[in-house]
Parts: sequence; structure tokens; C-alpha cells
Amino acid sequence: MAMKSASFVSSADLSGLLVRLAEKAELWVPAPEDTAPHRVTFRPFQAGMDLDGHRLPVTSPKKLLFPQGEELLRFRTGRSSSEAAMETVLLEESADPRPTIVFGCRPCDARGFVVFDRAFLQGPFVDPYYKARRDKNLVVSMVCPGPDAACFCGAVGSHPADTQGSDVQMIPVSEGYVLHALTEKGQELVRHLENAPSQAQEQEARHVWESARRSVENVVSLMDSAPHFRKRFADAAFWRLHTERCLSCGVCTFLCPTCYCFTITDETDGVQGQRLRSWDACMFHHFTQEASGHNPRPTKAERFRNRVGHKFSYFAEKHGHPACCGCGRCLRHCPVAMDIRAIVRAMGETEDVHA
Amino acid sequence: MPMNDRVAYYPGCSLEGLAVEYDVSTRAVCRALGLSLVELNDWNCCGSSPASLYDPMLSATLAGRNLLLAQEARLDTVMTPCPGCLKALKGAIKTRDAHPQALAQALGRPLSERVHAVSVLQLLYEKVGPGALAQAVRRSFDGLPVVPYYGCLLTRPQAVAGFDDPENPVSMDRLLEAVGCAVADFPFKTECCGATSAMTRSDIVVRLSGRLLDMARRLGARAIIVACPLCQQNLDLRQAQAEKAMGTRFGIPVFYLTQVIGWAVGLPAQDLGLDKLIVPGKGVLPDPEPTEPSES
Amino acid sequence: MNTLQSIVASVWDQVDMVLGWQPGYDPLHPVPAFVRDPKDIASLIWNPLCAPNLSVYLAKSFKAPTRGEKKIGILAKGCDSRSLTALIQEGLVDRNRLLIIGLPCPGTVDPDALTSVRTQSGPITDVSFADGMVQLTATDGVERVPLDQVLARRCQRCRHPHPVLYDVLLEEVVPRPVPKDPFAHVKALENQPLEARKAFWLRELERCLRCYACRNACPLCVCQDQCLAESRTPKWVTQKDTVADKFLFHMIHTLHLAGRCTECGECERVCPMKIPIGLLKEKTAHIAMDLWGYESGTDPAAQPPLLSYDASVNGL
Amino acid sequence: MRDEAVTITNQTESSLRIVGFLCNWCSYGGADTAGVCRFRQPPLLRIIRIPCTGRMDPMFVVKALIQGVDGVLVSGCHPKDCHYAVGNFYARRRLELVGRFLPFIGIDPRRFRYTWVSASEGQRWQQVVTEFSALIAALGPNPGFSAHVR
Amino acid sequence: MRIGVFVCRCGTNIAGTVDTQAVAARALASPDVVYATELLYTCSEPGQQEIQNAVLSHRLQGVVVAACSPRMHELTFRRAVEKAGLNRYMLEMANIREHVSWIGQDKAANTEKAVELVRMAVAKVRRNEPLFGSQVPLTKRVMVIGGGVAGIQAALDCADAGLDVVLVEREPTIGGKMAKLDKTFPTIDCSSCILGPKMVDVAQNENITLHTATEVESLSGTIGNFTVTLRKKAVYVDWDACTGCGLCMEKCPSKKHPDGFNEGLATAPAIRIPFPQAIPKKAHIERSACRYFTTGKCRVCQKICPVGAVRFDMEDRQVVENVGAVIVATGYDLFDPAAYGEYGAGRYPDVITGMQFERILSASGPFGGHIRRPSDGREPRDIVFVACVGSRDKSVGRPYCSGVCCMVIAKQAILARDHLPEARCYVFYMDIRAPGKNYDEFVRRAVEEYGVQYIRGRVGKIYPKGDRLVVQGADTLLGAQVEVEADLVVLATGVEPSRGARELAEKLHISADTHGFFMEGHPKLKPVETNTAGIYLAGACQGPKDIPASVAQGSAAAAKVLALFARDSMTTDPQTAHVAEKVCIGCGKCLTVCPFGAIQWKTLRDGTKKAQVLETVCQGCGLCNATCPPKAVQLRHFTDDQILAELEALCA
Repeated sequence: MAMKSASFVSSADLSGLLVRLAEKAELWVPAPEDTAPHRVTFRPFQAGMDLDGHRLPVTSPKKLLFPQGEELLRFRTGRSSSEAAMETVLLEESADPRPTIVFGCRPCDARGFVVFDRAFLQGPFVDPYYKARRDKNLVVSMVCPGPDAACFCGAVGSHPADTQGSDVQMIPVSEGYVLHALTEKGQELVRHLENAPSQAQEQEARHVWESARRSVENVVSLMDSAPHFRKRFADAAFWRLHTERCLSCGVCTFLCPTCYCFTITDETDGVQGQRLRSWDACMFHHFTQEASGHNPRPTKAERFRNRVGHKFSYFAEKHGHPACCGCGRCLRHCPVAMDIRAIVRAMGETEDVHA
Repeated sequence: MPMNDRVAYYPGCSLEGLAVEYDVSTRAVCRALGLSLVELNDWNCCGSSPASLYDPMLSATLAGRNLLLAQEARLDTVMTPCPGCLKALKGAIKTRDAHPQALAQALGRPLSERVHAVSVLQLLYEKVGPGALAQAVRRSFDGLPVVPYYGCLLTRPQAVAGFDDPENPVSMDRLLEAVGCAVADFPFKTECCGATSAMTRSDIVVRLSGRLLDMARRLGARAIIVACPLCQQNLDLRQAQAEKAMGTRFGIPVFYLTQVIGWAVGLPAQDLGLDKLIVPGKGVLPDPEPTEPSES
Repeated sequence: MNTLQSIVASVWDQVDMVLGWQPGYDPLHPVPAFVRDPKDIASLIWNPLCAPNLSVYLAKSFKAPTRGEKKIGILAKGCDSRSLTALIQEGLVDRNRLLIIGLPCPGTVDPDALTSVRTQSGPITDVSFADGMVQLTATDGVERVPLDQVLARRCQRCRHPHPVLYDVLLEEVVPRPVPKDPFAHVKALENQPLEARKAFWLRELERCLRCYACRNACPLCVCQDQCLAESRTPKWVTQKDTVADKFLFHMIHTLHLAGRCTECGECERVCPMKIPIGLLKEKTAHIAMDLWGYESGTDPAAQPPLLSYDASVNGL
Repeated sequence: MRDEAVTITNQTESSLRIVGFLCNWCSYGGADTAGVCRFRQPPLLRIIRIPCTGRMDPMFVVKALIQGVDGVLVSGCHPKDCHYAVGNFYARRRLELVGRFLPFIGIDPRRFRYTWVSASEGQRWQQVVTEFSALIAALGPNPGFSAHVR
Repeated sequence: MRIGVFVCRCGTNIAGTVDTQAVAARALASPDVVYATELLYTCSEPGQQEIQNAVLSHRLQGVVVAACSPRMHELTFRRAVEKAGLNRYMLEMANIREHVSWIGQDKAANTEKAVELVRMAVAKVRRNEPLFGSQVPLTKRVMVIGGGVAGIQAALDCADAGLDVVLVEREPTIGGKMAKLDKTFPTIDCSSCILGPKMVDVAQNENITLHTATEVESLSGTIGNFTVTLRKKAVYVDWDACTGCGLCMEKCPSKKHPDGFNEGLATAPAIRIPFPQAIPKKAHIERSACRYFTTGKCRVCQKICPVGAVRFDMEDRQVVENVGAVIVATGYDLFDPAAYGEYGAGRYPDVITGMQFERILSASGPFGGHIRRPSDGREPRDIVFVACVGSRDKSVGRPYCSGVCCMVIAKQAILARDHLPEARCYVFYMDIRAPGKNYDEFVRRAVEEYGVQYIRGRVGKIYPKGDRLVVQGADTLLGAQVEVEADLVVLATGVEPSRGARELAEKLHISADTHGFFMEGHPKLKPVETNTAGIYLAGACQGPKDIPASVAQGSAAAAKVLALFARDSMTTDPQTAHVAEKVCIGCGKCLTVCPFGAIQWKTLRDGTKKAQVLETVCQGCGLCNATCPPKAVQLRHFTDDQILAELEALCA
């Protein structure tokens, strides 16, 4: 892979670097929770916070580019004093977003933004709200120390050292980190860092990078599941059986770095109000609830089928890779450990399940 | 009412003095009927009427202490023959239910819900009962006409006493019938005998007790059966005065319930203090030697 | 687990299906199992990691379908049996359709606590339990942790480790002793000043994602698809991502469970953000006990306090 | 009384608000009676008429206080006088429960009160309103739950 | 939506301490408000006209009137907007008089408050919807439960108006307590002479279906359409056949059974006609007394009955009646004086109750109308009446006054003196309660003309002395103990709810007070209604009453029923609960809490259960709304959104 420029940051200097970055932009890092140190979440950086590269954060950084409740515009109904009966609606665009930096996320999280970009930037329509944020955003990912039982990036065309979606990649080495700029934006950041990595450090980095990539080589791939899905689509029994224990909550989709579905509501308060775009989840009953009262996806079976279908069939065929980065949050944090990998695999299995 | 066979015994002051025969006969009868009385250790005066007149809480505390003694002796039922003491004890229990904290504070520790007080009449009626008593009879009174006199306190005020009909009680009637007495319906069974006015207004006592004796005579009673030291005293000790005032002669012996029952179950006279009576009673008592009851 | 298998086998002819647990994607995560085929009985497991309260699958919109007139067999820990009892109390589940297999419970493990006390970091390949210890076998070695040290909070305060309602009982595990004060956690928070309490909840609830896992995992939250928190008519809660709105949702959940909550702690267990929302319900349970001496899910015949009243002038 | 009213009137610059949920049959009538008798009351209270305290969902109390209303006052028929026989018996339990719950989430329980006032008790209504208003004035504004704490 | 706001000055009542002009002006700032003005007297004819004009000229869809209390004029303004073509529920009122201008002097603060109340009202009306009551057809039949004088009166009034009436009586004959009375106060006219004809009317009125020896088993349905299940008890005589000749009574070998009609002072045969004027005049068998039923032998009556009407195999049977309204007139029973041990009632034969004395006085009574002592049949010389036996006495759980006893005693004392001029009558009383027309005069006559001795005080004890009785009591006027020797003592026993009143209340879904008397809809304004629509009360079942009051209430209840049936169908109040079926989760909590049984299950085609509100039964309390977890049940006009809108308008 071509590396435009590189730099070395010692563990000691890291927090200094973070403080400097925090002045330029809204800086989010994976950090341990104050109340529960063993639990890591993405949070705005504050001085003294130490970034945790070992545990995979519970939440993904998507919130930064895709807020849970994003104000699209404000409105108020007024009245031209002359004719009381004349009502007018005054609109007001929301303010421009500030620049942001995601620092120290995993390659899988960074790859989540690739899925977002396809949906919001590379489709027939460009989403102005996402674009505004994305343009001012920088992603610094760190090579992953190794997958756990729930991880499956290897199965979805990625690996623990993947560079897709990152502007800069950090590679942990003995006394610190080697930073590789991968994009123009990345250049910007790395250029301002003085000391370049030594030969030895570069070598160690390459070694770390390689072993990380290889760590998932012999994982069963889920890349080409679209045909299996089509085959199973009408197999109601299959979906009922495999989703029986699902609680139909939103943990999987809300924690997912690639889930970008949303709903739009007007929240009025007297004569004024705001138009909100908020996270929605295809696992919710309301997601497809129609005004008539009819719901085309009445049970969790149809809803789960849609989630699998969207990630591994519809999106995959349109864009060449699944709408999934294999971070494993959806099963790791699921109340009943629903394993989407198992279901996608089962779709392909020949024997027919009829409960 | 739940009673375990061991019953706390609170004699009260009168039973140590003028009503000593009530005390001995009560102990004797209970023993004979298989009720083991445990006299409260270090019991104190119930406060009687003066205490409650002066300060209800004082009365409740004085009586309450005795109940507490029972509680500490692991005894739920406190029996006292004296209706005066009974009222004080039951009064304390009422206070416990109404103002538990207040009483607990006064007593230094809470008084258990389980502890309750009964008269010897209630004890015999509910724990032994007419049926069992009839079984235990060894000297039947076969048809001796008597009237039961409950007095004013034993069943009143109903809210406190909570036993038998306040105005027309029958428990003593039933027990006396069980030992073979012919019990007349005594309309004055709960009328006042003059009570404590004995010292200050003996004329009242003589008049009221006189009416009782007169009614008893008109009903052909040969004995009056009582359950209260004060009543016994007024009817027995002052019978002569009543006779003088009314210019007539009654000569009706006044027994304690326990004496009559004691005699019926065959206890010897000395165990019952019969010699303590002013109006001699031996005469009216059936005199056969105690017979073994037919079956028991 | 022979005894469990044999019990299920022994009642098999009475049931359509047995709700139990089977191994999940790793040893730390057993998952709910719906056994409809006797050959699957062998796959059933029962250990302190079998956390999910299976009664959630009985009354909710995603209730497990059953055919025929036979019963539904269900494995129930102490807390689960309380939930079942509450569902029966409210007529949401028909007692006669249930065959409850009671499991005296040693307490369940909080995987979060487990990871926090682990010294190794390698993926866990096996977990076993013996005389009050949890033995973790990982790729990088074996370590043993006392069970009491990694118990879920709900289990530290459990008053009914022994099932309150069952048809068959698994006499195997000895249930753990009942704690002195089950409401110690509630009181600990109450001992802080008013402002601190408010700050605590604002801090905790700000993390809430409104993923509704707590609601969906709650066996007594039967509104489900019609939950007031998502309703637009009437509109109690907005879509705004503010702590006030998140709070309103949790208050709806809490007040709807007031006098009904069986303290199974599922809401807290399933929260991906690990917000101690169980405390809210525990407080209402505490109040119900104070005011009416009522403990939900302990008497199938009892009427929940908020669905009944005291007709005396000064009563409550 | 008079001074009471005045002192609190001065407080209204700080725009304190009490919302009252009154049952149509007893307490709303009691408030009317107080008005007809010209019983002076502080101006903090805004009354919402409901048919019966049985209609009172405890969530109304919580929502009001979370949104920053400074005080919530619920009033209905005296127990046993409920126009619907038992509405206030149910309300009594629900309101007592929510009242005891509020401090747990850091809301000052003194900001919520429920009481019983009959249609004839104008005097009593004046007393209730005056006392509660004075209390709320003393407690000052209720920040509600919009404030983010980190 | 287009909303108009009308702020009333109410002369100076409001304008005096509220800047109504400012309130109107600022109302325009609220959403959807297109017109706002102040008016001098909004409730006046011109005021209402203004509103109607504005509705038309500004095409208003909602109206807010800021004025007095809605309890005062809501109806007025609803009618006004209706005249202008709006639905009456598109009106909201802001109470800025009773709740603002009259309770504060600070004009600034008042104005601010008024502005906010208007804002809240606007927010509410924005959420209002046109509501329409539903039409319910009426079953124009009425059931009267209880055949005493109150029930008879109600039945006759309804029947005379052409209604079908079903009269249900528990006893084998109608007539109730009044039939037992000898004379009535204060006119001393003969009870059976005035009641008898009415009883005959009942029998002869073809609009009245009479069920005697019958009890109500259950009632279902709602106003306009009730279904009542009755249980006709087996009387072992075929009443269609029985001619009431009474031959069976003569021949019945087991005659010595207490005669209930004569209060146990006489005996009657096992097969009997209650009394000569009984309606229906038919024989029935008292099972417990009958030799055949007790020993299996006899059947004499069956053998001698000329028409062969006796049926030993008869069994209870159910009858179902459909009616549109129910009048409950179950009357009263008398207190059992045995509770007063000291009076010896039951122990001393010559201590009797007032009702027993009525029978003694009655020419059809045990002694053919001659006053004699039950014990030895001697004529009493001294008769003592004791008042308030089971009245105004907490200790026996009867704290209330029975109302009639004072008059009954006066009447009985007068009659006693009439029958036995030599007799002396004494009355122990607490107070004399004689508030009715000519009542006090009547009592005075007893004292002044008939020389009845009234002693003010309670009786403490009654005891026998020889063959007489000594009545011992207090004379609180003399402040002395008194003892009166008497041959006969009459206890004026108090009035209590009739046996089984509580159970009946449950069956009818009406409420009873602590003593068991049925609860009227409102103590002053709804004396004959209950809180259950379509069920009315008459007579002593609602509280102690004398004959005139009972008759009056009987007619009043009848009037209510006639008013109800004046239409062919009725319009219900639309402010009721309503279930959004899609949202309802079928948890049934609303069914549990509804005080009126107004919610029932509805099973959909797919078998799922949903709650369903019976709008005619729903009283609109909203308890179900507050209880429903997903808020599927909404109380119309007080929905969550409407209340929340008011709340949010306040927070804004």
C-alpha cells in the first residue's frame, strides 16, 4: 500500500497531541467510563482522559457524523400584524457543524463510515446534512490488537488492519505509535507532527500490521450471501425459527457502525418547533407502521429478515460489499446474543428447517 | 380465645385481705380443673379506680407492668378474679392497642399483642366450659335455687370487657346450671350493689344491696353467687344492716362462684374458705360425701 | 445437568414446547432455547450464566407460538417464577397452560463484572462452576473467581432465590442466602443529598440510547409495539435526544411497573450502556412494600395495589 | 393572609408557576366558591379541570416537574365523597406512590401535593393555595430536567 | 384550525382587576387564534350574538370564552356556538373570574395569569373534536322491586300512564309493612282501608304483571335496556287454580306455627293465605311447617282442595324480564330489640315491639282488636312505651333517627286510651321528632287530650315483679331515677334496611351507605336517582320514611321513569371513554378498575381480546384512561393530548 507520509508519536506525547487536536476540532476518543473503567465508549476528549486501544468501545463513533437526534431546521408560525387571519411560517436552517476528529477508533469503526458514504454521498442524492459533517471530519483509526469471540470483520471483506474509511492509521509499536496518513486530510494532520518514525519503528509497524491482517485469514466468508438470502426469503419457517428468541429491541442497530436508517419528525412547542432526524431501527414495530394501521413487517421475523437482507443482499449487491463491518457489537451486546453470522451461514445450509 | 394451659395469675390486693377465701378457692378450683396458675412474681397494685381518675396513662402503666411481667414469663393469658383489677388490666390492653408507642415508652418496652386478661369466670367458662364442668361434678347441687350476681364491672363497659352480654350476661348462669343449681333469671344481675360507697354512704349501699337481696328472695333464691369481692362484702357483711333497715330477715348466704364450683367438684371446705362467710352458707350446700363421677 | 434433562424428559408428554437455555456463540452467553423436539432436550443447559428471564416470551407481542392444547414447559429461577406469578395474577398468562420447572438459583453472573475482574484477556473457551467458584478457561490460561464476586446486582439483593411457584422442582443447586437488606442499593442512593441524586440520574440517563432493550426484555412490559414512549397520539415523549425525554421514557416504564415489578433485573442486565435502571423499579417495589406490605409476584391470587383501593376515609 | 398574598405577588416576577389538577365535582367547585367569597389567593396557580382525580395519571405530575413547572397541586373530593364513588381511592394510592418516588430521582417532593377539598370548602381552598404557594415561593424556581450535567 | 377568543369584562367583575383588552390582544399570539376581542357581558343576549356573528364572519372552528367558571355558563356558551353551527364541544372556557379577578388585587399579576389561562384554553380547544352522543332505543317497561306502599304507588302511577309494569315482591303477598298497621298517624284512619283499594288496583290493572314470592337474582344491561332474572319461589300451590277459598287452612292438621303476619303473636297452619286482604289471595305452604315435607305423610290439603291446586312437587323457577328502568322500593325491617339485654325482649312475654302492638290493636289481629297481654290475655292497666330502641344509639350500631317512632308511639298511646279508657300510658323518650304536617299537634293531643305521660329519659332496665314489669329509667327533666310498674311494655324498635339489601345493591350495581340504605344520586338534588343510570329509589330503602314520604317518593320515581320514557330513544353524554382498538393490548386493567362495569371484552375474528366501552354505561370518570398502560383508552374531551396541551401551554 502506498504511504504518503508517516510519523511517530511516543506514548508519552500522545495526550499532548490530543490536547492540541482538541483545540482545532471536536475530538472524540474511545475512553473508559468514569463510573465503569472496564467499559469503553466514544466520548468527547477532555484533558487527562486516556485513550483505550485494547477494548472495543460499546458505542461506535457514528453518532459524530450522524447524531441520534439531528435538527434539520427550526420553524415558527407568525402573523403579519396587518391581517390577523394571515398565518405565515418562518423557517431557519440549522447552524453549520464544527470540525470533528475521530481518534483511535478501530478499522471496523472507520469502515462503518464507508457504508455511510455510499448511502449518503455516492447515491443519486447527496445528503447535505451528512456531507456538511463528513467534509469537516477526520478519522484516525488504530490497528486492532485482535478479534474476540464476537468479531467477524474477516468474514465481511475486512481485517484488523483495514485502512478503508480512515484518513490516518495508527500502528501500535514498542514506545508509541506509527501514524500513516492515507488521505489529503490525513496529510494535514501528520505533516504537523515533527518526528518521523525510525527505520526500526517502520519495520515493527509493518510487522504488527501484517500479523493483524493475517489473524483472520481463515475465517469463513459471508461476502456472497445474496443468493442464499433470495432462496430463503420466502421460507417463513426459517425466519421464525432463527429469530424466535429476538427481543426486537434496537441494541443491534443503534450500536451498529453501519446502520443509517432514520425517521423525521416535527417537534412543535406552541407556535414554534424543530424538524428532527433521529435514529430509527428496522427492528422496531413502528419502523414500517403505515398510517392505515397496516404493517408490512408485523413480526420480528420479517423485521430481522429485512436487517439481514439489507446488510448482506440488497446493499451488498448494489455496492459490492455488505453493509456490515464485522465489529460484532450486534451480537456482543444483544440481550439474547442473536448471532447474525450464524443466521447468514444457515441461509446457505442445504437442509430445510420447518418447525 | 387462645389460651395455653399455664395461666398467669394476678390476685390483686383484695384477695390478700378481705377476700382471701376468693383467692384460695380460685387456686383450688383451677388446680382441680387442670388449669395451672402461675402467680406473677412481684406484681403491683393495678391502680384501681383512683389511678384512672387521676391519669388514665398512669392506670394503664400500673396495670400494664403486671401484663408485662406475664409477657416476660412467656404467658399470654393473665387471669384475675377481681373485676376491679380486671377492668384495669383490660384498660391497659385497650391503651396498648390505641397508643402502642405511648404505653411502650411508659413501660420501657412494648407490650405484646398476644397478652390478654380474663376474669376467673371467663377462664372457667371458655377454658373449661359448662359441659366439661358437669362431667367433673362430684357433689351435685341438685336443684338448689340460686341467683347469679355479676355486679356492675364484670361485663361493662362492653368495649373494655368484651365478654358476654353487657346487660344480660349468662356465662355464670350456665356454669351454675352445670353444677346442678336451679338458676333463676335474676333481673338485677348487673345492678349496682353500692360498691365503694360502703365507707362514705353506707345508707346507699344498704338500700341498693337491700334491693338485690329482696329481689333474690322474691325469686326464691337460697343463695347468691358472686364474682366480685366488693359485691360479696356488701351483700354478705352488710346483709344484717340491710335487714335492719328494711325490717325484714333475708339470711341468704353469698358465695363466690369459685366456692360453689369448688364444692361441686368435691373440694373440702377448708380449701374453699367457706368459714369466712358472715351469713353461714354450709347449711345450703349439699352434704353428701363426694362421689366418683359416673364416667370420666 | 442430568437431573434437568431427566425432569424435562419426564414431563415431555404434557408439553408442546419447553422454554430453556442452550449454549450461545461463546461460553459466557447461553441463549434462550425453544425445545419442540425431544431430541433437543439434550442441548438444554442450566448454570449461573443462564441469565435471560424466559417468561418474557409468554405474554408479549412476540410470544412464542404454541400449537395444540398441551402446556408450555418453562424453566424458572426464583426471580423468573415471580414474573410468571405476576403474569398469572394479571390474567396475562393462563396458569393451566404452564408447566413450571423451578430452579433453585445460586445467583447469576454479570459478564461485565467477570471481564472486569479477569486478569487475562484472551478469548474464553470454557466456563465451569464448582463450590462457589467460577472457573474460566481462556486461550491464555485458566483462572478461578469466587461466584459471589461476580454476581449480578439483581442477584446480590435477591429475596427469592428459591422459586415461589412451580410444578416440578430441580433439587440440585442450593439457593444462596437472602441478603439482609434487599433495598440497600436504593438506600445508598437515597442517603445522598437531593441534588446529588438528580445529578446521578442525569449523568446515567444521558447515556441512554432509547434502544428499548430494557422495555422489551421486561416480562411485565406487555404494551410492547404500542409503547407510550413511541406513541405520537397521545404524545408524551418527543424524538428529541435530550435527557429529559429519555427520562420521561424511563418514568413511563417505571410507573407502569409500580406495584407490578418483580425485580428480575432484566431491564438492567440487557442495557448496553449499563445504566442502573433497575434501581428505579426497586424504589417503587420498596414503596409498595412500605405502603401496602405488597410484594409483587409472590401470590397468584393477589390484586396489584394500584389496581385496588382501600375504601376507608383515612386509609391508603 | 393579605400580606401573604402580597409578598408572593412580588415573587411572580420570577414567574413561578403552579399547575393544579382539580376534579370537576368537588375541588374545582371549591375553588369557585373561594372566588365567589372573594378569598384572596396568591396568583401562582393555573388550574386544569379534570373530571375526577381518578383521571389523574401520575405521569402528569412527573412530566410537569421534569418540564420545570415549579409546583403541582392535585385536589379532589374527600374520600367517600367521590362523584364516581371510588375514583379518588385509586388516585390516593397512585399519587402517594409518585409523591414518595419523586425524591429518589432528585425532585424535591415538596413541589408536589395532593389534597381533598369539597365544593363548599372555599376557606379551606384559600388556605391550601396560600400555604402551597408560599412553600413554592420559598423553594424558588424548579430547574426541571433539561439541564445537562456531565 | 381557526380559533376565536372572547374575553369577558363581566362589567367590572373581571375588568376591575384584569386588563381584558391586553388579554384579548395577547391571545392573538397563540397558534391558530385568528380573532380575539373583549365583551362587556358575554353571557348576555348581545354577548352571545357577538360570538355567533364572529363564528360566521371569521369562519371560526373553535371558540374560547374567557369569563366566569364553566360550572356557571359552559352550557350557555355551548348552546351559543351550537346556534352558530359549531359542535358544542368546540368550546373551551378560561375561568378568569372565580379563579383570577375575584381572588387577587394585583392587576398586572392577574392579567398575566388570565393570559396564560387563555393560552391553555386555546391549546386545549386546538385538540378538541366534535363529539356526538349516541342514540339508544328504550324498552318502555319498568320493573318495580318491592310491593310495599312505595312500590305500589310507583307501579300504579307508571301503569296509569300506560307503561308496562313488572312488580316484584319477595313475600307471597304485596302490602308490605303498611298492611300490618292498624291505623295511621296523624289522621287515625284505618291502614288497610286506604291501602286495600290500592292493592286491589294493582291486581286489576292489566298493565301490571305481578310476581310475588319472587326475588331478583341478577340484573344486566344498561339504562333503557335492562335484563332482569327473577326467581319465583315454589309455593306448592298452583295459583292459577287456587281460588283462595281457605278450606285447606281449616283442614290443615298442623296449625300451631308462628304467624309471621301477626308477628308471632298468633299461630297459623302450614298452608296459609297470609291475611284476608292478601293480593294475590292465594294459599302457599310453609315448607318447614308442613307435615308432609317434614314427615313425608299427610297430604290432607291436597286431598280436600276442591280444585286440586296443591303441588308438592313444585320447584323454584326462573323468569327473565326485559325492562328499560328499575324502581327499587324494598322498604325496611325493624331492629331486633334482643340487642338490649336489659329490656328482656324475648325473655318477658309482655315486653313487645311496636309492630306486635299494631297487630294487637288490629281487628284482624291475634285478639280481634282487643288489647290483651300476650302472657295471660289480661287487659293491661299500665302500658309503657319506650322510644329509640335501636335508634340514635351508637352502641348498637344505629346512630341515626328512625324518624317515625315518635309518631307511632303517640298514635299507639292514643289508640290504647281509646280501647281502654282506664289504662295509663307512659312514654320514655329522648326528644320528640314531629316535623310533619299536623304531626306536632297530634303528639300534643296525645298529651293533652289523652293524658299520655311523657317522661324524658332512657330506660335502663325492665324486670318482672310478680306478674307485672318494673320499668326503671331516668327522668332527665326531674333529674331523678324513676320506676314505673307496667302490665305491658311496648318497645318502639327502629328502622333498618330490609334483609338482604346489600346483596341486592350488588346485584343492581347501586351503592348502599354504611348502614345498608341505598345511596341516592345526590342528597339534595337527586333524591330518587341512583348513581346507576336508569335505576331509581322509592320509600324506606333509601332511609327511614313514613307513609306520606314513601308514597311521594313512589310517585317521584314514577315521574323520573315517565320522563325517561317520554322519548323513544335517548342521547348519551359523549364525554365517555373510547378504546383505540389497534392500540389496546388486552391487558384488562381497565375492566378491573372501572367502577361502573362500563368496559367489557370484545373478541376479534383472530381471537385477540380487546377492551370495549359501553358508552351508555360509562360515566366519564377517566379512571380507565389513567390506568391504561399504552393509553389506548382515552376519555373524550379529556384526552391525554388535551391535558398535555394545557400543561405544555403553561410551560411555554
